[in-house]
Amino acid sequence: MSDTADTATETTDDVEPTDAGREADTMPSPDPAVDPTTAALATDGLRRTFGEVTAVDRVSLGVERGELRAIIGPNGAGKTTLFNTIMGTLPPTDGRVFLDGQDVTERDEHERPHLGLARSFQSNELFEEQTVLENVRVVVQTSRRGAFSFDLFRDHRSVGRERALELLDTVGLDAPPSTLAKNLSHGDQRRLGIAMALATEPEVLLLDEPTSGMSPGATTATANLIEEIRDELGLTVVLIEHDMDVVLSISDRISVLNRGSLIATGPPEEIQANDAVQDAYLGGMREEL
Amino acid sequence: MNTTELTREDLATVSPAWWAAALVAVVLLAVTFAVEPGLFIDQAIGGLVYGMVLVLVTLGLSLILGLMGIVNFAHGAFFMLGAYLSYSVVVTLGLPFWAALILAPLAVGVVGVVLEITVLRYLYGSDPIVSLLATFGLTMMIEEVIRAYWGTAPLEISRPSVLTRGTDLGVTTVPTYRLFLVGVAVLTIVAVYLLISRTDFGLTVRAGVQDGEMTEFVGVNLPVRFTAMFFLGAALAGFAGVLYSAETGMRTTMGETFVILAFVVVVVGGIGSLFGSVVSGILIGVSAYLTPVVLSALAEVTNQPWLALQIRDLVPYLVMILILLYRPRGLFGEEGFLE
Amino acid sequence: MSGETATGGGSTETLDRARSLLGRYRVPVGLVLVVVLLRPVISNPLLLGYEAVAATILIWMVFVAAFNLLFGYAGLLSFGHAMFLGFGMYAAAIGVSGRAGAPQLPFPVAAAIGIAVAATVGYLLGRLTVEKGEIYFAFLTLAVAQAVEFTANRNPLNLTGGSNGVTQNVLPGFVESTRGQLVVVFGGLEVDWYWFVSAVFLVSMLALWQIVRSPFGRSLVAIRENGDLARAMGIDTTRYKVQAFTISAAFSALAGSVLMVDRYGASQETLSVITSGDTVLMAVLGGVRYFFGPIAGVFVWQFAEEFLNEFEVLHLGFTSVDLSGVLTHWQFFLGALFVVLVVVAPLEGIWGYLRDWVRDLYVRLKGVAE
Amino acid sequence: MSGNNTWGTVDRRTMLRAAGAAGIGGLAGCLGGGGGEGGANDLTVGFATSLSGPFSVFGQSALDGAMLAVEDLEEELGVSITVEDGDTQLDPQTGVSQLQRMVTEADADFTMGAVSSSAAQAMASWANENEVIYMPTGAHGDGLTGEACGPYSFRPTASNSMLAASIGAEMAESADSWYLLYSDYAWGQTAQAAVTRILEEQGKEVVGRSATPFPADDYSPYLNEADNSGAEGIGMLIAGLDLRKASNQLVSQGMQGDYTLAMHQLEDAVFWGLDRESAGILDSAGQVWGPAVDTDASVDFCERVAESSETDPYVRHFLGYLSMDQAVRAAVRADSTNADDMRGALEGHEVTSMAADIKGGDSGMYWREGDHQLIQPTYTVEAMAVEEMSEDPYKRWFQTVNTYDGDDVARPVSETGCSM
Repeated sequence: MSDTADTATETTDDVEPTDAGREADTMPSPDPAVDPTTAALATDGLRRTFGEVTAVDRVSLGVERGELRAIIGPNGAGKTTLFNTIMGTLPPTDGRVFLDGQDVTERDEHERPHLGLARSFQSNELFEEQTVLENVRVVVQTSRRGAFSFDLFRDHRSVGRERALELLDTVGLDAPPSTLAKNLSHGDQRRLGIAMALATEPEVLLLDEPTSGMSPGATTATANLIEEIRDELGLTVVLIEHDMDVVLSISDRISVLNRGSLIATGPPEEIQANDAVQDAYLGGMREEL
Repeated sequence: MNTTELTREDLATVSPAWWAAALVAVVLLAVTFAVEPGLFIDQAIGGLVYGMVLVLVTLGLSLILGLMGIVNFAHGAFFMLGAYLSYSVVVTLGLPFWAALILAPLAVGVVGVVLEITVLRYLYGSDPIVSLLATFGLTMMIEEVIRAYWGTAPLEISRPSVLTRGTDLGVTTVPTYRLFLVGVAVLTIVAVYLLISRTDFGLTVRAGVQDGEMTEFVGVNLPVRFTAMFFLGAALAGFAGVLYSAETGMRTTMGETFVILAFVVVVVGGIGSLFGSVVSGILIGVSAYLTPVVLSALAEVTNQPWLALQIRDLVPYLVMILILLYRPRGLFGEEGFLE
Repeated sequence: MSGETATGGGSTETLDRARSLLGRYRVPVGLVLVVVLLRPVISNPLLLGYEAVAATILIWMVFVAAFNLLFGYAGLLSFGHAMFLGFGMYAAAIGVSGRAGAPQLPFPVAAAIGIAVAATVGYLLGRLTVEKGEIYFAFLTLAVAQAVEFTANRNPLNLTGGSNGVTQNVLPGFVESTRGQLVVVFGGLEVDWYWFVSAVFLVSMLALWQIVRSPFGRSLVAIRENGDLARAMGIDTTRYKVQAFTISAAFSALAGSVLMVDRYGASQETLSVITSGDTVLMAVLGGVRYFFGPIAGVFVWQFAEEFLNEFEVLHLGFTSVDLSGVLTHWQFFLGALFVVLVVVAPLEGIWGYLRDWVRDLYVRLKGVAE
Repeated sequence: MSGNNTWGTVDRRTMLRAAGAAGIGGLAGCLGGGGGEGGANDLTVGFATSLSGPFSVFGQSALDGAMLAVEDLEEELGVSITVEDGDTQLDPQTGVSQLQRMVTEADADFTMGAVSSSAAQAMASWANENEVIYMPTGAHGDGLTGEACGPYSFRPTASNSMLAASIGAEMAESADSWYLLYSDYAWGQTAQAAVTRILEEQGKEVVGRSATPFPADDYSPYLNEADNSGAEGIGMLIAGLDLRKASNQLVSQGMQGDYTLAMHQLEDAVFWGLDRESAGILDSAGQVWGPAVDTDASVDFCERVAESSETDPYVRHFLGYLSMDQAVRAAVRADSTNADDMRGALEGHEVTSMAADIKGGDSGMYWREGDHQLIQPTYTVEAMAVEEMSEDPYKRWFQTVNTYDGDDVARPVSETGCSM
């Protein structure tokens, strides 16, 4: 219930009211290199509060076209909330989201996939009682007809079947397409989620912990899949990931989130050496202990 | 159930639109009072009393829904069963009304326990719609049992003679029996409130609904508590049925009439809030009595006779529609509950 | 054959062509069978022996199927669907009778007005309510339906006739009724009322089936299964739900307008919460996840009502048992069946069990044959 | 609850076989203009009324009365009468379904029944459309012999306006200003209109009125309105057992001493649930018939009812008797069950049978041609002194005050709004 929007009790504890003021504040300039008007995906001062709690705190992020960006951070750092805010699942309290230079902050959640922004979920969000094929096909159909039209006069089986099978093949899901989604293995459910995200024909793909709960072998396969997606389909990928081996091996750059704030962005080796990052992780550990 | 916040609802969060609405209401009431002072007072007091009766009828429903998340459509059937059982106790067994007031609710409570063990136990944690459907089916069964056993013709019992006449409150006369109901309602509300907030019974049930495994792990026997809770809810419904039907008689449609009204009260008050149910019951009672008066006063003042609509029975639904559209969780409901 | 079920995925992979064709059009074939078989079955002296009720049952099937488009497919439980049936009924009755100075209209025009009104109300109400949470949606629709019933009872502009309903001069010109027998007259052609209703039934049910099997229908199912995911995948859940509500309301009103002729007028009781409740019961009883669920539910319900209520003596050859006392209370047994169905599997219903049973039987027979 | 009735029960199977035949013959029947052809020795009567729900007492009593008429008629006329009963509940549409079923399935020759005016109006409308004779046994709403009249519906009860006219003089005498509480459906609405008209004709004022939902549990807001209206009298035009509830609440609010209370249509049974003192709460009341009528035939009828019916005799028993008596005799007179033939036998007919003797009054009864209203005497009654009320063999709590000629209280046909 905590992640429900609550505009009624919205607090106005923002002591730095202007963008100009923010530039000068003590926050590390998070991701300075990228211009929101040219980045594939950018956020500008994105903030999201739940009552008194600030889950995402003035995050400005820029992801370049074709980049594979990892977002890491301790538990509760606000990574998933950041995704939710970017996707429009949660309206931001403040700040803007840019997709391909276009301000999409006011766009509804369901419109964003049609603009080229797609995601997979941290938990296995699937149409569980449907077959694997149907899970993907319904997204293919949605994507094809666009955000504002209906398709009433055709048999749904005649639309998008080949494309759906192709996507299942792309993600390497071997289970028969007639399997019910709920009966898939955990790893296959993850793959199905990615296939569905791909079915929206995205330009920017947000993956929320794509390897969680996977065996080491499956994790490697998924990491390879993500690289493939980036390389062969030319997508921009942003992923939240806990497995540092995966993060270090595939990402171009890493952004670190701590208590809702972006504290560092840079190539893997730079982030590894970053003091603030070490503080964040170890500090978090200390608190937990 | 946020009974602990009974007096802590933060009025500061009420938006200006609500203050504006309240202002309009006050002005309308003032106009009405100016036009028809006698009727206004009669209806205001009558509505208050009726509102408390509604609260009494709603209490058990509010409790089960708020604590256990079960949308108990059978509340109306329990209510009706209590009424009919009181008929049997008074007319068939020849016992006094006061005996019916104890025996009938206990019997309804037992029926509730049986249904909890055989049916509802399997529904905890499932979609509220499922509990709504299942209790809808149970309602059908109980109603048919009532029709089969007691017949479909209206029945009635006589009340204790001390309660049959009116009590003069100075400004108006109110049926003594209704004042008695108000007293009983207040006592019942206080008792339930104490049970929920001052004993760990209520707390553990609530905790059990949210995390059954953990609660059982710390040594609470949940199934027994859930059953006890359901006993309480059903018995409260039966109790209300006995009290209500002593004035109005028993009809085979009283359950369905009242369960809908009771849901309106709960939803308006906010699911999960006992306090909300009390406020909303009174609000609905008073507005049902006053709205026609206000409209007729308005018609008189503005000289627009068509305004004098007789919409008393519609008022609870209008209140509910307005509340749900502008504040879906109800007046004092928890945010996100069943939304 | 996923178009027929709301759950089935839709992967007829390598079946031979004839079977896949039959599979694909199983629903139309089934609907025709319903129409052809219903009346003879109902009229059989061993069963109901009362054929007029067959047409009524068909109309109810359309109504409950329309309701189920919303509940079974889009996942929205409307507890006030009787109002949409009522809009169709009242508009047709008022239009045809031309009461209270209303213009006298041909039946199709009056029915179209009813359908338009229902669709409009469905659309507006949908805009306000579909995102309110399912329990709240149920109670909001119920409250609005209560308001509609109340309004009809107030007899606004003398149009609805209050508690009398509209019962005079309500037969359209092309329908003749003599001593309880309804006949539809087109030019010189006389057609039994049942066949007219059958035509309406087939057209409406095929339209509903097409909606359900279309990409639109599958989007509804996706929304029902996981609204958050559907939205994240680009489906405008609000719009789809509102659209489903509108369509459902329109088909309900269509059923209502035909029911008006079948039942000789519009009555206030039709608008009551009891009608809405029965609708829910019938749909769930039949199985909300299946296209044929409502059809099965209506049949079982109406059959039980007509048959068990009237049933008096069971002749077993060697002895006769007087069951009238028990079977009058058919609602008890139906209620019990309903509770069991809901507790065991709330969405399967009779049709779901029937399917599984037939499938098991088929598999077993196949096993024996091999 | 057809199981309760031991007379009309037919083995389901035999009924069903007849229905199969009707299904085939049905279309052919259209040509004949309806009704069984030929003589009227073997009659099937469809009696559809409230046998379950809040009005079931009324429906069952009417059916009981009708069965007494069947006994008498079979003996006197040598005909054989099968009564096919059906439960309309309170629902017009169920009523129509029952009529349709009786005519198509059970081959009923003509029909009667209904307690509520709403159901009766729908059923009458169906009967007129389908050329079936129908008598609304228990409905008093004016519409049935007004705008909703029709060629084949004949109303044996007194209309609301007849009853209102009967009580009107006494109401006008006892108070100058009135508040009317009326049940908000056909019966109550037409009663309200009729009482208002009569009072205003007498130069009295109706200072306010409240439409109360029917049925309702809570009459107190409406009683508050009446209490604040400044009226001297309250007209309680409340249907069925709700009148009892409203009266109880009126007493609870301490209002009974302050007002003259009147009711245009009193049914003894409604008051039997009250204690005897409270039964006298109404100061004047109109009545179609009741045990208060003390002709020999009436007393005799009451005794027969007391023996055979679960309910003590009151107006519904008589209305059931009257309907059956009149419909069957019309068929026998016409020697046909064809709707047009029966209509011919009824229109203008002066009632001379036992029913007229039971009814009492001196002015006689006849079927008025213009609106198919049975013009008949009406009564005003008052509660007896408590010590005079008798219980055995049946309850007799009221006595007649005045008797009115039917022609004096009925509106002229031209004012009814009926056109056939």
